[in-house]
Amino acid sequence: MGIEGEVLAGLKDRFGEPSFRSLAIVRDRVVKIVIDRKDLVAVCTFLKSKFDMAHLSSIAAVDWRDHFESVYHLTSWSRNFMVQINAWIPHDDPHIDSVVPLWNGANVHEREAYDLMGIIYDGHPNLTRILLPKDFEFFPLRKDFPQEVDRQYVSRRKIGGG
Amino acid sequence: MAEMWINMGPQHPMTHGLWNLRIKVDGETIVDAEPEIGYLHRGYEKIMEVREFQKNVVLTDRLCYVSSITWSHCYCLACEAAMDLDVPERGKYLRVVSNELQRIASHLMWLAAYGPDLGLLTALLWALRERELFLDLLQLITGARMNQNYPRIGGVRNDAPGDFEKYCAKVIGHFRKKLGEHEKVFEQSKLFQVRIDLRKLDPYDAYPEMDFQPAVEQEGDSYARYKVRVEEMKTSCDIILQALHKMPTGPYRVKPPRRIEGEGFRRTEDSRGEALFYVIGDGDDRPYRVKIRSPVFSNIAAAPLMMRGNKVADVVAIMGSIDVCVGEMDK
Amino acid sequence: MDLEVVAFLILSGLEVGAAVMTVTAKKLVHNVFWLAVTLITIAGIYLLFLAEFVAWIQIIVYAGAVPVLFLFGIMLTRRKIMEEPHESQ
Amino acid sequence: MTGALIDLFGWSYALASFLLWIGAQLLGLGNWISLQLGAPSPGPLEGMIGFVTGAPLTSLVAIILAINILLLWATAFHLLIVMWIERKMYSRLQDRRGIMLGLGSSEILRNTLGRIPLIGRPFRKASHLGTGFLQTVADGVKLFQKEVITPASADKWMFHAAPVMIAASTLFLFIAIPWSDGFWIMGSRLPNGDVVNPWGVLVILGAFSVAPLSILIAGWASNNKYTLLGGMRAAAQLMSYEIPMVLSIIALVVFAGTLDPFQLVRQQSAPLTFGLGPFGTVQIPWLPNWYIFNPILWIAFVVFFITVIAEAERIPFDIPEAEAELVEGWTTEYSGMRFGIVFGFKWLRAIAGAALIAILFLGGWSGPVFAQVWIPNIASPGNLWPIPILPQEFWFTLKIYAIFVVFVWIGWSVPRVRIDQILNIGWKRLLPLSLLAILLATLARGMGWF
Repeated sequence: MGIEGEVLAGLKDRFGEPSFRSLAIVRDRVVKIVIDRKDLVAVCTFLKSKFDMAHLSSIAAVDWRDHFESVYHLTSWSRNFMVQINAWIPHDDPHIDSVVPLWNGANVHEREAYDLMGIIYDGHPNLTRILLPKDFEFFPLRKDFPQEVDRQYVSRRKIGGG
Repeated sequence: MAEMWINMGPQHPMTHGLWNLRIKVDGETIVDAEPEIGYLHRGYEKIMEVREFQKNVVLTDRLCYVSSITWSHCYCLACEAAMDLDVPERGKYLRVVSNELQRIASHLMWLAAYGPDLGLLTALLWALRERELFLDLLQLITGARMNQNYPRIGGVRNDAPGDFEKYCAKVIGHFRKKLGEHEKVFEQSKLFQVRIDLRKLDPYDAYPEMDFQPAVEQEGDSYARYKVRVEEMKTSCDIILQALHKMPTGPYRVKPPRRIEGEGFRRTEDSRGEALFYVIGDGDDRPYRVKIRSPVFSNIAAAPLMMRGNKVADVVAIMGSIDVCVGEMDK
Repeated sequence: MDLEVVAFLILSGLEVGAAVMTVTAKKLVHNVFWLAVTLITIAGIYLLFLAEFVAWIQIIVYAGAVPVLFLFGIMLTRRKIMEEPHESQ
Repeated sequence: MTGALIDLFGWSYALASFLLWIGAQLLGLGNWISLQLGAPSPGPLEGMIGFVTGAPLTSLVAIILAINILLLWATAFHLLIVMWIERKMYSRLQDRRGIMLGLGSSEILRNTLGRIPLIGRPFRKASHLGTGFLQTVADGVKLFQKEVITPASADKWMFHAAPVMIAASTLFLFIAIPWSDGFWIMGSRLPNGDVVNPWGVLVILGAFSVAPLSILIAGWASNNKYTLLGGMRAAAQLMSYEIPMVLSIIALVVFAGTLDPFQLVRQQSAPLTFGLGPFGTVQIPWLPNWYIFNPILWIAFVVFFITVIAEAERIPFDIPEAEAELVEGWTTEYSGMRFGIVFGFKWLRAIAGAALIAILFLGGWSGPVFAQVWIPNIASPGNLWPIPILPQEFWFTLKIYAIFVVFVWIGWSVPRVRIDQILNIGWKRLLPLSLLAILLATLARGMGWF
């Protein structure tokens, strides 16, 4: 059993099978788990203490129209493996707990996700817009944000294709 | 003297682009710092959602104009991970070669910019002089000196010319001599960073077959970062020569599927740190969501930590050693 | 009238004026500037008395160093040294 | 010791008498006309003519002319050459050619002056392979044309007074610096032909010491955070480097026993001689008695050289205007010719520093004389005057340029030093070194060694 199986077994042991939406091995040394938002901090704390996940590579927010996902890519340098955590967030209540207390590096990534996708990270020390102007009102990466390029692109393809 | 805030940017020689570092000084000592970014935000992740997978390579090239190939390479790897696509061996080797050439060119550009930061304008011209040779090599293999648009999902755009190895060996032999001169003219001050080489830890492409030692320094101050970059240039020279030596024959590209159902991510060792692309496809020929993780974006967040307690004159040395590229930072 | 007397009158007039300005000027740097003018004119008066060495030492030590030391001392201790432009927000 | 090419006061006196003679001729013409018109003799302008050609006015005009000639020589001539040397020199260090524009580069000149036969030759060849010498002149002309912008929140009076103070103190340096035995303003000629200026070095130091105040005023008056920080840095740096500078000169003065630049140079133009106390003296006839060769005073030389670089704010010590962090330091807000003054006069201070180094340690204007020609003196016609083939001014200029080249060489091959490191070097290294030099010089003087 490699490190991937060890991680999966450890997670199942600690939290029980039903609290995960899915558990999978993506490829060598990469594990993907899907959880609900309420379990996020507990799972992260467990992974950090048990498997020495010292590094948070990135936080990506995805809009799946019916729900949001906040995707965390965690790395353990000492054990040399990665975990991808997809945390589900309901669309009408985009709140999730912040992981800044665990990883300081999450600070800017959570601000970026808030800035572009509008997910509110509870407990973040300074959750303000980082890339867009302070007075911007929308969250551009959401699927319901209209994209002007979209129209141009379609029309150009139609003209080109006849 | 009273404490005061000083704007270093958005138009300032230190910034190397368009961002603002506000520092709070007490006399000459920095009490606090606060980076303000986003001046160059172009909405990359949104734009990429409406372009086909293959066409996005052009965009990812423009993420950072001094290290284009490494970025499009990372994007192609992520797409391939999502497609479960295997790249032919020769394609992998060509990617390694172009990647390392680009890394050297990028590091030389950094060295060129770092010299004037420290008051050494001579280093600028010396580093640019050497960079020219590597740009020539890149031009030889890709046809362009900037924004090369070279990696493709499923391989690379074109094969290397026949006598490429000869030119590479010549340039690298010359460069190794000159690098010694550059090392003589540099020196500077303190702070921290841990260096981990993804080419070893999470190998991609033909890197597993290469024999090299990643450049690592224990201290983690500006001088250590300078030494890491210089060591990396030497390592890259070794890797290029090895890859050209071991390069197999055969096809260099396969045709990828147009549509992706599923998701994938890959990290690579960019010139500036850990680059990560996370690509999701929903079965369309365009990505449903692309997430770009820029190393500079993460490093710049550590600016307040690195600044506190240092002198105003250290700001340039510290921020310069991070090698800020605003294009990839603001996406 | 003797040329030396004219020079002495001009210098001493300047000196007294500058000394008054030193005391009355509102801004710190103005005070120091006038102080330097006072000290330099005193050096000029020394020159008139043919005390060249004292004159040049006066310029090196008093005109060159002392005002700057005053300025440093006060700048490093006072809370507000420059007019802040109107904050836009 | 060689002879001087220029007898500045003699030349100025001849020039002044010529100019005043022209004036007197005009006055005499007017007097003649009015006499013809029936004015009573001896004529209304007779007294005026006498006053114009009298000795006091001629001397006054001669002095004013002499000062102007010397300042023009220092600023217009040497400033341009030194700037050109620096630009060419660092360009070579950077593996490029630097400024290349020549007379042939200008299409307008080619089409106008180039058309003239014979004299149009240098303009005719369309080429960018000139020497680029006139580039600095062009930059100066550009600065003249630019608008002088005063920041709205600046202290206007002080903002404009500061460049004047800088310019005045820098030009005052050149009043005190002699260029040869004949080319000087401050000094007096003894009956035996020697020139003396007992406090010359002290005057130069005094002029150097006024700079920090004016720089601090400039930085403060611009009301900008960059300039304020730059001004504070500059003042701190100049203040703390002035002390080792003065102390190292004191070591030299203790040893040489004089503050007179002429006397210093006269002492240094003898053959190299070491006194060995009770063991007599050693003479090396083929070396001049420069103080840099002295076993003790070279410590003072090293300290003095470094402090001069710092006083001129040249690159290893150019933190006051560190362009990467403080944009342009205390000169940020200046524009147009105000900037030209504060920028160009920094070069002038470097020249003055190099001249001081040459006078104090490198034998000043003394040098080998190879041959002499005898020509009539312009100031006193009829007297034949020995003019050396390589006059004193040549040697002095050569030394200044050589020292300046070393400045450029150091400046463009090392990065700049941080402000606290600069102050550490000044207070913890140079100050003890200069004190050591004083101690050793005093001991050596007392014991009769060296």
